[in-house]
Amino acid sequence: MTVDLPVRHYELDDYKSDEKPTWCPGCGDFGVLNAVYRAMRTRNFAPHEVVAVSGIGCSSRIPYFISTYGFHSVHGRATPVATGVHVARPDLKTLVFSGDGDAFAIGAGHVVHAMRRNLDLTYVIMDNAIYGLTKGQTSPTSGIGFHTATTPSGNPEQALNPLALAITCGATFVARGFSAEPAKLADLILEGLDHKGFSFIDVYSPCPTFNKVNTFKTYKDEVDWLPSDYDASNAANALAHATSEDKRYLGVFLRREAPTYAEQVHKAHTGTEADRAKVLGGMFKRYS
Amino acid sequence: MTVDLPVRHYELDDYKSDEKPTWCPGCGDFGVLNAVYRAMRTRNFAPHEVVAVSGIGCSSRIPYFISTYGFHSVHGRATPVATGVHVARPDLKTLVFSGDGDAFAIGAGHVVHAMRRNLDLTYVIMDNAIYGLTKGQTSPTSGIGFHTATTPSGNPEQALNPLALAITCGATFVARGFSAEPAKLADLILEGLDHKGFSFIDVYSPCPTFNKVNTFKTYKDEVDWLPSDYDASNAANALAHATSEDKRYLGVFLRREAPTYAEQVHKAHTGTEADRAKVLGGMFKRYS
Amino acid sequence: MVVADPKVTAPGSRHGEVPEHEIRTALVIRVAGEAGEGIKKPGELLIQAAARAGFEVLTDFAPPSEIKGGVSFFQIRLSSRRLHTRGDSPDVLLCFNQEAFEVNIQELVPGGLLIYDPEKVTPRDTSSYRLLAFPLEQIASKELRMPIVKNVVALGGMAALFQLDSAVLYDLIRELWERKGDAVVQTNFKALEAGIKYVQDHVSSADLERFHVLPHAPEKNRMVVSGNTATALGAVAGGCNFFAGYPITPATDVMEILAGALPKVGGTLVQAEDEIAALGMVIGASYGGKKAMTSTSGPGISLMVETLGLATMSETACVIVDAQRAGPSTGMPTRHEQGDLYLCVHGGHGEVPRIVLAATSVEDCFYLTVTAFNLAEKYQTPVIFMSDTVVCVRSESIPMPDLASLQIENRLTWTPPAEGATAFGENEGAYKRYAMTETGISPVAIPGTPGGQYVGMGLEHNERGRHRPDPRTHTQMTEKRFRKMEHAVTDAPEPVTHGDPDADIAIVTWGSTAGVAIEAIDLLAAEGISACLVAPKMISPLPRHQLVAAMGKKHVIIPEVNFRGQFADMVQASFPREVTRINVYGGRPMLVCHLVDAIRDVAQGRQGTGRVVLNPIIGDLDKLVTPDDLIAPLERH
Amino acid sequence: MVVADPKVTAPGSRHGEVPEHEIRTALVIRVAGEAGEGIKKPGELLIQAAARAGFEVLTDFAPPSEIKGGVSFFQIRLSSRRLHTRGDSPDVLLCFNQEAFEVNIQELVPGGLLIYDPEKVTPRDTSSYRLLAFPLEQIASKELRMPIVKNVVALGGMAALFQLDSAVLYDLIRELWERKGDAVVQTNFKALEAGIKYVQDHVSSADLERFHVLPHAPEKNRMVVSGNTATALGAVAGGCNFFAGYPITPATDVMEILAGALPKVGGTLVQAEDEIAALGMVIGASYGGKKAMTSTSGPGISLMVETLGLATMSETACVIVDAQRAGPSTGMPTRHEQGDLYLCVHGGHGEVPRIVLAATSVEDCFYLTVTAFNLAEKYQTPVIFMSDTVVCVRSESIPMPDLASLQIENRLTWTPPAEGATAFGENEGAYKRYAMTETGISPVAIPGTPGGQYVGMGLEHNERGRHRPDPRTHTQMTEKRFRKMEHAVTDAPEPVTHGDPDADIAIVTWGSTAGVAIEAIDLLAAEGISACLVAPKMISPLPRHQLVAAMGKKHVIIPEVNFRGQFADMVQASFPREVTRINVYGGRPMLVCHLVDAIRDVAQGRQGTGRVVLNPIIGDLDKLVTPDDLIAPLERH
Ligand SMILES: Cc1ncc(C[n+]2csc(CCOP(=O)(O)OP(=O)(O)O)c2C)c(N)n1
Ligand SMILES: Cc1ncc(C[n+]2csc(CCOP(=O)(O)OP(=O)(O)O)c2C)c(N)n1
Ligand code: SF4
Ligand code: SF4
Ligand SMILES: [Mg+2]
Ligand SMILES: [Mg+2]
Repeated sequence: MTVDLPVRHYELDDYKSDEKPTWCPGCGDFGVLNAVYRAMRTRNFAPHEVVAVSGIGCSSRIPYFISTYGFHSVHGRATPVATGVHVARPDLKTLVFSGDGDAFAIGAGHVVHAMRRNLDLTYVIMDNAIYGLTKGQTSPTSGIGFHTATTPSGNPEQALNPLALAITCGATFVARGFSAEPAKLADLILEGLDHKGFSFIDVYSPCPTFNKVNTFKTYKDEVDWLPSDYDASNAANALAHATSEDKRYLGVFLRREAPTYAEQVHKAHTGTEADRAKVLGGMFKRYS
Repeated sequence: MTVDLPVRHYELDDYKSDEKPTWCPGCGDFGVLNAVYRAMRTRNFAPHEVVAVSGIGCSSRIPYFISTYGFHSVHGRATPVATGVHVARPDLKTLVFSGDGDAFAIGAGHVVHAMRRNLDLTYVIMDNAIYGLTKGQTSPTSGIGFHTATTPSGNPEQALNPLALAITCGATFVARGFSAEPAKLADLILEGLDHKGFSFIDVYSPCPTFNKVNTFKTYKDEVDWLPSDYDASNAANALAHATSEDKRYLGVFLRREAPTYAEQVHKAHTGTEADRAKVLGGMFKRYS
Repeated sequence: MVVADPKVTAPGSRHGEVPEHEIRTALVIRVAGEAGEGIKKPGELLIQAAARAGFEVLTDFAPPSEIKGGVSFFQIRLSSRRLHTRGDSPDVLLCFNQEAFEVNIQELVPGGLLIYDPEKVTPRDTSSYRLLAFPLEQIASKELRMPIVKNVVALGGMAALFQLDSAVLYDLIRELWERKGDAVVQTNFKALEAGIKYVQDHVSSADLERFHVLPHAPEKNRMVVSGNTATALGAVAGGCNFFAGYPITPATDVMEILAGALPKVGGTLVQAEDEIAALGMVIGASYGGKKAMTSTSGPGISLMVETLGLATMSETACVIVDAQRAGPSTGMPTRHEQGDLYLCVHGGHGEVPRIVLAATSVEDCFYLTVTAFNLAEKYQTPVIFMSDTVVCVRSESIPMPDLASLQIENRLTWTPPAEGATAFGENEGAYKRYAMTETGISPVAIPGTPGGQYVGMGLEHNERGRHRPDPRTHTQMTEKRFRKMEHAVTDAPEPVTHGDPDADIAIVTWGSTAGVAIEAIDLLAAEGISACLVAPKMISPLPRHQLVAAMGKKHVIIPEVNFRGQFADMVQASFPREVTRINVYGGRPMLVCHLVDAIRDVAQGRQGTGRVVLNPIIGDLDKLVTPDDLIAPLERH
Repeated sequence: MVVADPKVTAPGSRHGEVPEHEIRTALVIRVAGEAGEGIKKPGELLIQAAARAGFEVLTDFAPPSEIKGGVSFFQIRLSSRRLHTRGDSPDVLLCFNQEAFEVNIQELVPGGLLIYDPEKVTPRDTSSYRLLAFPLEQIASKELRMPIVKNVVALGGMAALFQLDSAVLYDLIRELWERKGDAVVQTNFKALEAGIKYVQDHVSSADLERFHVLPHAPEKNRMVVSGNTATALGAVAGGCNFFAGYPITPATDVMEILAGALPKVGGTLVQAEDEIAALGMVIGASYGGKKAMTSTSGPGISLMVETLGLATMSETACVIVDAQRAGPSTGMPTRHEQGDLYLCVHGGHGEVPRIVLAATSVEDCFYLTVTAFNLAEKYQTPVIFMSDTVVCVRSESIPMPDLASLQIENRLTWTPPAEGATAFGENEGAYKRYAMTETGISPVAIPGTPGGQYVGMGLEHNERGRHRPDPRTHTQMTEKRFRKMEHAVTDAPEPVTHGDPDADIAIVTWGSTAGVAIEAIDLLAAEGISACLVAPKMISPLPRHQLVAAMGKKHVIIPEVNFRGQFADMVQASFPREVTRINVYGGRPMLVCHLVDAIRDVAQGRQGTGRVVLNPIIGDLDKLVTPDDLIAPLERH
């Protein structure tokens, strides 16, 4: 299927589709999109060798704006679909995108398993602590006490900590970015793409339309990049920084090595397509 | 609904239903059942004021063998059903039971949220690291490399660590027991029932029929109770012990306090059933 | 110049004659602009004012993205008579910008009035409609120096046009903006005045006379609500005290309204992590003795299918609202379709009966939600209440329900025998949760009741609730579950009927298409063609008795907004005879004028049995939208 | 004493005459014992041996818990002719214990042979059957000192009884136990010998003659497989190279067999965390260019409904196996029912077409799975392949498929234009993933193909795969998706037909009930009553052309193992005429003798149109099981 091509140099524009992003003006997702373009350009990925998979949400529209292959699936199922794409086609780069609702509400069960499997996926969560597409309800990353139409007396649930979940469930690369810093975010995504194994990148990507609590401004006051001497090889350390109550750290919290899922299942292959008739014949015999 | 009754003393037999457990001889689940009987007797719970909710699996049959109210739901949905029972009827004690597949495969998404909500539930997972009811497939708690018919070249996924997940997701009481020690297990369940908030109790409950790797014998060699000076108030400490590679610790890993879900939503009630006509009248007016 | 009179010709006017003016009893106004232009709020003020003034009102709101450049519109139909649709085509069209003009002008009734902002819109082909330039931008920005009040200026103009008593509007403006301080209220008053004045100054009194609609006498006990609001109110009235749900368009409002309302009656709303959890929680709460409910749209129903089976099998009372949108899959979240019928009636592995109700109007949304709770409680079974985008999004003026006359049903509960109260331990085991009864209904013990301990379950079970997969048990329990349905069908709410019961032509339909059929029948009656309508409100079990007469007619026509004719399939499975199916599936409601044409064809022998596919819109489909050229803006849903 | 000859009377013999002995062409043996007694393995040896000896074989296995004390049974039917059901009632019944005797004896054919272990069983009411005491326990424990080989002793006895060449059994025993060492093989040889000897010594040669079944000539290219095994083999033959699934009874075997097979052909199997994930992975893998599949049972299909909609909407080829079990909800995991038809055909919000195939036999499981892949690829759509507990659990001897003659279909792929290969950037946007075509099929670009980049999606979209919710797009794309179905129906596999095409009575059915109808028709033909059968293998879209002739008959009878007559509903929605529905819903297959009775009633005018409910078992339902008194053992499923 893949045709041999002369190496070509791609510009940023080569990663842009002809569909214009339709997010509200000022939406954090623009910053994420730009970071994705940049990361791909830096590695000079061929657009036809990349697949961008997403669920449903404002953020999950992102594949339409990227000139690669893409799959805009159903709500909460970005990781299963991406798992299928990746396990079937480990020769392609598979990126996954979700909103915080898509990833951690309806999709939580799948995300836990995708991480546990250490699939070689780069998962970017565009986290605005709100359900944007459905016009502003409390999400799993909304803080306790958060007011929306569905939680008029304040959210009674404590927020889920995406990084802590990722660290605990086996993601081998865990990072957080901020869409107001697209250059640094591009670096994180790039590192995620380069990493062999499950890369989990939670991105603060504010929704100015519906979330008036977690805004560009409040995040700017609260974030800080991990110190330069930070040791990302230690899970306990990563967890301590991920759950820090005084700072919202940005950067790479954890990097570790582990066998990937695709490596293992492909290693278990004892034959190829060419063996099909032979294998089948053998099975027929066994039942005769 | 609840009738005022003279205080009565219950014997173990009062908690046994007339349906005999149908587990295989030697199944670990017998030990869990006995521990549940004992815990209830110790607190002298009235059987009609307890609800035992479960999913589907060998283990999830447990409500049939207990003389309390019960709900044997569908696979993976024990926690949502229990959430409904508990939020609707906080006056009752709600116990939840799952197998490792029910809780952590199909049910993982719900379990994460039940813990995050800090519902006042006692959740007992009968963990045999296998799907018993479907005759022995790899489960999320089966170790990497584990062989079954669905993983003939060995399980390519790293096992999920239930305790680490619970600690990270906000369970406020986290413990592990072993069905070979039903008296101590009864104590853990009892403490869980007494605890205000989400009590998570993972129980090693071997399946001698299908799991030949994680057996009573292997567990006996590997388990150890947490040291007597262990500090259960510290999440980092709990996590370190839960992820220990040389020991499978038993005991209470974590106890912490946090507002419970039901407390918060019931606090937000500004009226009662008696106000229904008045409230509705007010709403009608607003639209006229 | 002739102004179309919608009393006779609209909504079918595009295809009929345009008669001379007489006293108008209905008027359709459409306000079109950019998505962000905030046309909805002033539109709501207008309808509330109109309703207070004694009009019947019925609205429609089209969110952006179906039409070029993200234009959305808000449409209001006013009348002195009961309305059943939003009206196919507007008599008055107000356009804020050129794109709004381009995509809406074809739908303006011939002879209708175009109002436009001359700074923004240059009308073309002006021969078939009347014109009124209304410099909204200029009045707001230059005269009032408040560009934001443009919509209120427009509101004033509209009010003047159909001679609404402006006092009502002043009241409403005050109610709405009072909290923001008097300065805001005063500015809006000024804007309103300016709008009224402009129209009074620029439209001749003869012309004004043309747009005058005869109101009813102002009535006190009326309210203007959307179908979703009516559903939420119906839930409160029906006794709902537990709700769990997950947001989804177009159902989210139901949840949002109940989030505010339930705590006031001691009830609880849980925002679940997904729809499966939502229904699981509802089942748990109902097991615990509550009247529990969830609301969702197609994708959520699809996810709930397994859990719905558990509700049927465990005989758990609960109410599930399906606010249908266009599918399949994520589909078109803000568009209309009656595409979920199969799923709601038949979705589920195994033989899994449930009750399905469907709303034909906003008023139904209220009363059928109450009925849904009553039937759920009486028959201890899940009840799906189906609305659709048309009824759940539109607002209607409806009489305020009389709470005192509402009948509320509670489930048959088991009470321990006298001696049980003191010695319940011994009674354990005596109670039969799934006792065989003539009706199939068994008394249920609410947790906390001594001696009533039982296990609710999804496995096949005997009377005592123990798993028994033998043939006798499964046969008898299957019959028990279906026996409840045989009884439930006798409790079916009265269907919508209309037209001449002696007619040769019967229209059989369901949901919001019933309203389209009513108006079509009236228009045809004026032509001398008679037809009758029956639209059951209980869809499953199918109330055959309500349909028998219609199904005996010479012609049976089943119009639906879906591709396959899902209701027609159900009806034909039950009544083996030929029918004429009329389908439209463009994500828009069926138009009255199209249904009129189709029925006329049957009446005049040009159309036999089989299937007729309608164009989803007025005018030339290809001219109206050129989807490949334009970018769909994000529809938030 | 008369031995029933199943050639003519069984399976209908309970209701017919029992004629004199002639050369036997079929025999039904049932071995009943405790769940743990390991009767399945020796049973499998017996059927493999019988098949090698040239018999047609067809088996049934009833897991414990439907019957007192957890008795299970294994039933084997042998014949020299093609078999279609397991046989209603056994000619020979071997009971290991008293409970096995109690619950099975009523089903023994009058004049049949009861074999029992005299240490364990005390027969009662012995007048209507013949007796053979067979001291299995004693032979195994006392003579051989190996209680565990009791089953192999029984196996020897059976083999002797119907005079199977014992050499084949020795071979099979060696093949099976070779790996465990020669001692084990020798012990089993001894047990076999002892069993053979006992029967030869204790059954007169005249009697032996009675149980002798005429075999075919031994055929080489035959195999004995269960329906699930056939499905797994069909998947491999159909080109499957990706599978994701979640275990569930009775579908798990399919997954387990493929877990072993796929890596041998470079394919991958993923054990997913649930069914929703499984289908999501399948969609992703198919998007990536693989032939992907999942298998499940009713509860899994229910969960997959939303994701199935995504497959239809994104036009993703995939195969979903539904091994039906009795529902609703968790229901009865090891019991039979044809209850998922509605769900598989209509389950999904919105207008969501898909192809549904259903197996009538084990052979179908193989070939229809291949067809499922072919249709999925050709029409780029999900294909549900339905089996049911009867066909997926039973084993049959079938001719070994000829791989060379299998036709394999691959999806129509898009290839970049020549210049695209070097300048694909410029072509981006030119490729139309959902291009409108006459058939509805659009060429698909496989990721990695330069210039073919597109977004697969569940939102309504235009040809290029961009979300466009306008009426034209939705109308045309809905039609495109259904147009594929119009073409697919012309590729429908040939239906099962049987009987006299000129008969007045047509039986229309689907799934494993087709086999019951074939045997019923043959028995009725012997009575002089003629009927014909048509059982389509494509259920949706419904191949009307295959049904037209049958639907024109005087009587149309639609037998199904479900409550409502789900297929009858589908047929009646398409053919508006009266039919007679015959339903049984006890979790067991329909019996041939019951269907014979019902058809005879129609033929003789005792039964008109409407619905006939059958008793799910032979004998008195109430006597057979007394569910309230007994404890259901855990059925592992
Ligand atoms: C099964 C299902 N349930 C609900 C919805 C409605 N829905 C669409 S997106 C969404 C959540 C959006 O939140 P998030 O994932 O955080 O994305 P955002 O819009 O904030 O980027 C919901 C509830 C749906 N499309 N499908
Ligand atoms: C939706 C659905 N999928 C699959 C199944 C089949 N199933 C029943 S229990 C089970 C897993 C059992 O494992 P676990 O939860 O660990 O319980 P155990 O039997 O080991 O106690 C499975 C896959 C089902 N009943 N429903
Ligand atoms: S609603 Fe929020 S998340 Fe969605 S596009 Fe607008 S700003 Fe972004
Ligand atoms: S299969 Fe395993 S888990 Fe199930 S009852 Fe038997 S021993 Fe217990
Ligand atoms: Mg969000
Ligand atoms: Mg388990």
